Amino acid sequence: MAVAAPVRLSTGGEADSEPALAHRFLYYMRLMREAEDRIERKLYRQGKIVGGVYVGRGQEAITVGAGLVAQPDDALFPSHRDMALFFLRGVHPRQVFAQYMGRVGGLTRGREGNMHMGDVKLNIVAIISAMAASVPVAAGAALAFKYRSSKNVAWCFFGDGATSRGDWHEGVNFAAVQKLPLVLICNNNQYAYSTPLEKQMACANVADRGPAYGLPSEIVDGNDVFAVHAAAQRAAAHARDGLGPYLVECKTFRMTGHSAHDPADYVPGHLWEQWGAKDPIARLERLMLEKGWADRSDLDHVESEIRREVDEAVEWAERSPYPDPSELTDDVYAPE
Amino acid sequence: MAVAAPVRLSTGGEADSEPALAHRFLYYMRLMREAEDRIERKLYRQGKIVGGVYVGRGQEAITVGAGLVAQPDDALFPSHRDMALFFLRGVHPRQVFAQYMGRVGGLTRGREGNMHMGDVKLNIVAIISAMAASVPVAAGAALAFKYRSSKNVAWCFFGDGATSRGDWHEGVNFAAVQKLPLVLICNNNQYAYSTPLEKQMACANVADRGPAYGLPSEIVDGNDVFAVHAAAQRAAAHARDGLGPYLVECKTFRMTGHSAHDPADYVPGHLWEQWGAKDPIARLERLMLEKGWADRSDLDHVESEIRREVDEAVEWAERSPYPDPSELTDDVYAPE
Amino acid sequence: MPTTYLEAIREGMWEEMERDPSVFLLGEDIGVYGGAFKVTAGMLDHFGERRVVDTPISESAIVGAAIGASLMGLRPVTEMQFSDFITCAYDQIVSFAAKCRYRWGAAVPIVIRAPSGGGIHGGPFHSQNPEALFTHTPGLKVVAPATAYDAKGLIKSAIRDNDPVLFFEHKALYRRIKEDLPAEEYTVPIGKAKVVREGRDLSIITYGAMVHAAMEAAGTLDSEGISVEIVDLRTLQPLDDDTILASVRKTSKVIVLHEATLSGGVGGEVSSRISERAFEHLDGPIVRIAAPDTPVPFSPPLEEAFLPNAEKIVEKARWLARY
Amino acid sequence: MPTTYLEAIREGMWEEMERDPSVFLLGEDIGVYGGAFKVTAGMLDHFGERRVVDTPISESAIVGAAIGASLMGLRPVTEMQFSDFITCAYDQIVSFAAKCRYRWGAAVPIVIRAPSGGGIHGGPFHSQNPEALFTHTPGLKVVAPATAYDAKGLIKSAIRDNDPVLFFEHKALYRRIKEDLPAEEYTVPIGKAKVVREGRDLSIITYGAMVHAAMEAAGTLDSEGISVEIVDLRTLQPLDDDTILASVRKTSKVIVLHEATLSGGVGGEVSSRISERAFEHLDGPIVRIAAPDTPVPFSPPLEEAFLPNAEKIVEKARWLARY
Ligand SMILES: Cc1ncc(C[n+]2csc(CCOP(=O)(O)OP(=O)(O)O)c2C)c(N)n1
Ligand SMILES: Cc1ncc(C[n+]2csc(CCOP(=O)(O)OP(=O)(O)O)c2C)c(N)n1
Ligand SMILES: [Mg+2]
Ligand SMILES: [Mg+2]
Repeated sequence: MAVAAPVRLSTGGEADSEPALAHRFLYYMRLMREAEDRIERKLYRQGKIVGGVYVGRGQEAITVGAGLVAQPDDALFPSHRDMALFFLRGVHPRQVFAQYMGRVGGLTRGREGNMHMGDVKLNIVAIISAMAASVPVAAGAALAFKYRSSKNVAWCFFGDGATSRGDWHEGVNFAAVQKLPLVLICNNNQYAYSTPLEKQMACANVADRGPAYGLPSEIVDGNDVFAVHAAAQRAAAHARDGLGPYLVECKTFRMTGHSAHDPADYVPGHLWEQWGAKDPIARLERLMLEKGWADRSDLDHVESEIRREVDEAVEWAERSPYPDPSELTDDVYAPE
Repeated sequence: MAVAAPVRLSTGGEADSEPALAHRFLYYMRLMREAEDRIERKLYRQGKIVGGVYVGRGQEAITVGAGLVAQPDDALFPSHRDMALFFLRGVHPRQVFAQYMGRVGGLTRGREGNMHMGDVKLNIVAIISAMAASVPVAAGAALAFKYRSSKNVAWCFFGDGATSRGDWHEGVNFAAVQKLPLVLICNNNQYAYSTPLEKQMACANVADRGPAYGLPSEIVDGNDVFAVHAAAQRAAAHARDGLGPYLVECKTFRMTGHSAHDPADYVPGHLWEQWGAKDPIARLERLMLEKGWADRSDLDHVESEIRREVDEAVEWAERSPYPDPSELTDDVYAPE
Repeated sequence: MPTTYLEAIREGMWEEMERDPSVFLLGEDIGVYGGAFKVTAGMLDHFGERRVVDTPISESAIVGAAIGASLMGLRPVTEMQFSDFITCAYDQIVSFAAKCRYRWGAAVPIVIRAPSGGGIHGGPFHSQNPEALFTHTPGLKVVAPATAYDAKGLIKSAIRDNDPVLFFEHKALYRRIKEDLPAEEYTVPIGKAKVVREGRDLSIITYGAMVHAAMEAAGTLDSEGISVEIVDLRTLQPLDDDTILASVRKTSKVIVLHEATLSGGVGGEVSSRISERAFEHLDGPIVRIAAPDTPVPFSPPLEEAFLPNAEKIVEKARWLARY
Repeated sequence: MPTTYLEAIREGMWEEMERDPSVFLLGEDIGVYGGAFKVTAGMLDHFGERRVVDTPISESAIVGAAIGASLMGLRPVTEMQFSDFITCAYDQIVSFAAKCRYRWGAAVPIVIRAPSGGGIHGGPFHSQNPEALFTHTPGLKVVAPATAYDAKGLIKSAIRDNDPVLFFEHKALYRRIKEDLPAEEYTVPIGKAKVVREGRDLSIITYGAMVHAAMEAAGTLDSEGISVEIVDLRTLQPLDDDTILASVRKTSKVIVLHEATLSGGVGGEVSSRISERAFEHLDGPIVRIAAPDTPVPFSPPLEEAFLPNAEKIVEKARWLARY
């Protein structure tokens, strides 16, 4: 069985057949994994990456499962571990690598680094560093959709740690009161930097916070891309129907240090093993083989195609020039 | 039956007999009512009050019921509608009137106004204007108690509207994670300025927010001083036992405008009637008469005694001088 | 019929909302109640709940939501109930709103209205002038009108501006200042100061309520033979260097005046630009007049001692004129 | 064995915690992890969980809790993971901590440590120098050490201080700067600047990492026959006017230098104090050197163009010396 030609742009939401969906999941999850691996494990060590590196290894099912539910005009608010959202919207890996290398070819032309990127035309809003600052902003995007009576939804992605911030609370509360079309996707990877969940919150689940805002919340296996996808569809339907925000907590694990320079010694060893065995990509591949949606050579083909795509993208990025210092003071304000 | 001589200083927590407790409740609730009435309905209109006036009319059972559970060394964080907390700790009405008149005799020597007052020696922390800013600060006071292995508790009072703020969330979450001895007393008077509850939060009760922090919360009739007192005892016991924060939501109604200049036209008329009939002082008095803990003349006596006390305090305050401008730049920093 | 400063702001917003359906309001108690100061009175009735949105007590969410709505193409105008609460939304303003354009080319056309200033016995949290907390953050524009004319013209420009604009409106001017406004539509450009009084001997560079104190002082000084020029900055970021420097070159003596406290205030920035670029023209020290470095005190005698006023200005101006 | 700037801060905290049982630490990832920059490495092991408290991601709660604990008599030392996140705690700092003493006589002896500064390709949110966001708020003290000696001496003074102290430590100095520290205990007083290089022809008034850039520039200028005096402010609020003015009176020419962006920066305040009080002594304009008014850019060539450095200082100094 041949691999479906990688569809770069998500058409979102429509009822894909399960096998077709599986192939799309796999493509974007693998692409994210390969791009991030290349950055974290190779380019960073080669000194080719500027600044810090945060990856979503082990969490790809969340980004892709939810991201593929989003409609093209929905607003996306990625966290720092959601690279695939950019690919789903048609951002080329070239642009992402150039971003990480501080080149003009990056989405921010070298003004910003790593996952701090956005694209106005694609309706992807760049995070700022402060965790959860995007939550009220996403609520505002949702307000704009309601204001215009459009059926769009704002998708806000964040981690467990971000829910401790006041902005998270204010944003969710405001959206709930105003019944705004906001979907909240939490990747609960059980750590915030070195801080384990029990030092972050005294409730067992992030989803336990839903009732505080009168909003529905559910917990899904964040390493099961079909489960995430299904939950995201419920969430989006709820939001599009004008019923207000909806919270999906995806249980997962951060299969890296906080960032590339963090060996994460504070994580008990058995957790790596336990969660390594649950790798969402391996799991999806097993399912596809089991169901007969793909055979081994199909999967190998996806992998080698992606590797080639990434090789090419890295090369392109390395040829992209650095920004010229003469641009330093441009764009602080709108041109007169 | 003679009225017990007004005991100014709460000895807190001990098992008072019900009738004795009722008399203490009555005294402080009436004193708060009389002092605030005098300020809002007389002195303010006479132009003798400086700045804005916020009163707790109809909410006295909350302040007094909870306040009388506090131990003398517990830290108190009053909201802007909790005047009786000051009286309970031995602040003289004179000082309160002087505070409202911007005189040197006020607790802040004229630097601050109205309920923005505190007393370091009495462990009463002055609020700042920003709603809920006291919540993390109260958590910090509770942290200090835990740090010192003392059995004290921090008591934080706030309104329904304050729970929308990020600081409320951050403070409660931090206290819950650290299992700090913090008692959270919410006066849910159903309005925040002109904003009714349903525009403030999408959950039915403030207590519904407890589970988001893994903390016990309960709802009481905030116009029943015995009920508030009993709930506050449960809360304090929980906190003193090292089990962490505890939230008590007291349902009540703000029987005034937001402040003295607000006619509160936005409040539907029937609510005034409905809640007027539930006045906590009248209710307590009825109970005392019913139970035979007092007769009409006892109650009249309390009222007239308090009126005299307040008359005298107002006179004193009016004789208290204004601060001297030469003090303007003192106390910005500690003396060298 | 003269229009008050407060009405002028309302009129400006009203006109912009009529003109542009993407303009809407967001704030606490701005709907039924019409705002703590009644600036938005009547707007809910006219424009409806969709365009006049009452919010929970969540300054950070108000500004954050405004940013998000603006990123989707709307033009939100937010109200802080008192400018003192703007610090609760600080991170959204200086980290999110201010930097989007530079970082990733995204426009954030929001307005943050902030009723500010003392003289109403509001004490430490209802009297502050926090403009200088924002003039160190590139990407923000900061406006502070002194007259009804400018208040209307500047709020309209702020709403049309494609960058985040902080609009500091002075509470003590709300009902005290009025004037006849043009019947026809007009705007006042952001970034342009105005010489509101011509003079020869010294320049007072100021803004907001202090423009009126300076005018009063100038009257007194005039009768003493000291001719004072007054520059109303109107916009505090970006500063209108040309107008400032032209006045200094003309008079050679400068007082920089504001109601906010002295240290770290806007006056330092103005003063240092002058000493950097008009050094040769100066015939005396650049004098700053401002409130002393304390919180705003509550009690009337303290607040009176705290606030700059005509008398204090006259005294310093006499000294400088003699210099 | 020389002690790094980073170790000096740790040593200072360590000694104070040994000395005073009411001192404790509060921040994100400061325990097991030892802090994002490892400033608190080893302190959890030594002092235990009671005194080294890991918190949720809640800057406002961190500062708020510190205030509350301090009001009950403790001396909390908080860490912001990066100084860029201090804006999330802004209201607690400028509204609560800063004003308690003035308002109701309550001492708030807290320290807020904030790793700041650029040069590490951290981009807009991991490189800022936010000190000037705090120097307009009376009641706060603001400290920014440039050397290991001062870092240790000032963190100790900050912990002993009875007012809230913001401690801006420069990330680029953490491991780059080291020196032998005295074996015996010492402190460095808050509020005192230091002449770190004597000179005749012009004064550079600066602080933090820029002290080192100024020293480098002074070396070059010296070889050209221009003798530069360098004042390290060390404390930015309250400013040490005496030391600043003495240097200006001596050299008559001044450069005010900082890494933070120009407008609204600390440099404006310093410059305006000089022009106000040493006008007669000036032989040239007061020149400010600072980063341009933009967010901190990420890409190396942009960041290099953004940051002030010895070369840029030399160029301006030559011009001023010739003036
Ligand atoms: C307000 C704020 N404080 C501190 C940080 C530093 N920081 C960056 S990521 C991070 C942990 C985030 O944890 P979580 O939200 O669970 O997301 P995860 O990294 O686990 O995906 C921290 C503390 C920050 N970015 N923002
Ligand atoms: C952060 C902040 N925003 C706005 C205000 C203005 N304000 C003062 S009291 C108040 C309403 C408070 O409502 P609630 O917390 O329910 O207390 P209540 O007055 O009803 O007792 C508002 C909006 C404020 N004090 N703080
Ligand atoms: Mg996490
Ligand atoms: Mg209320």
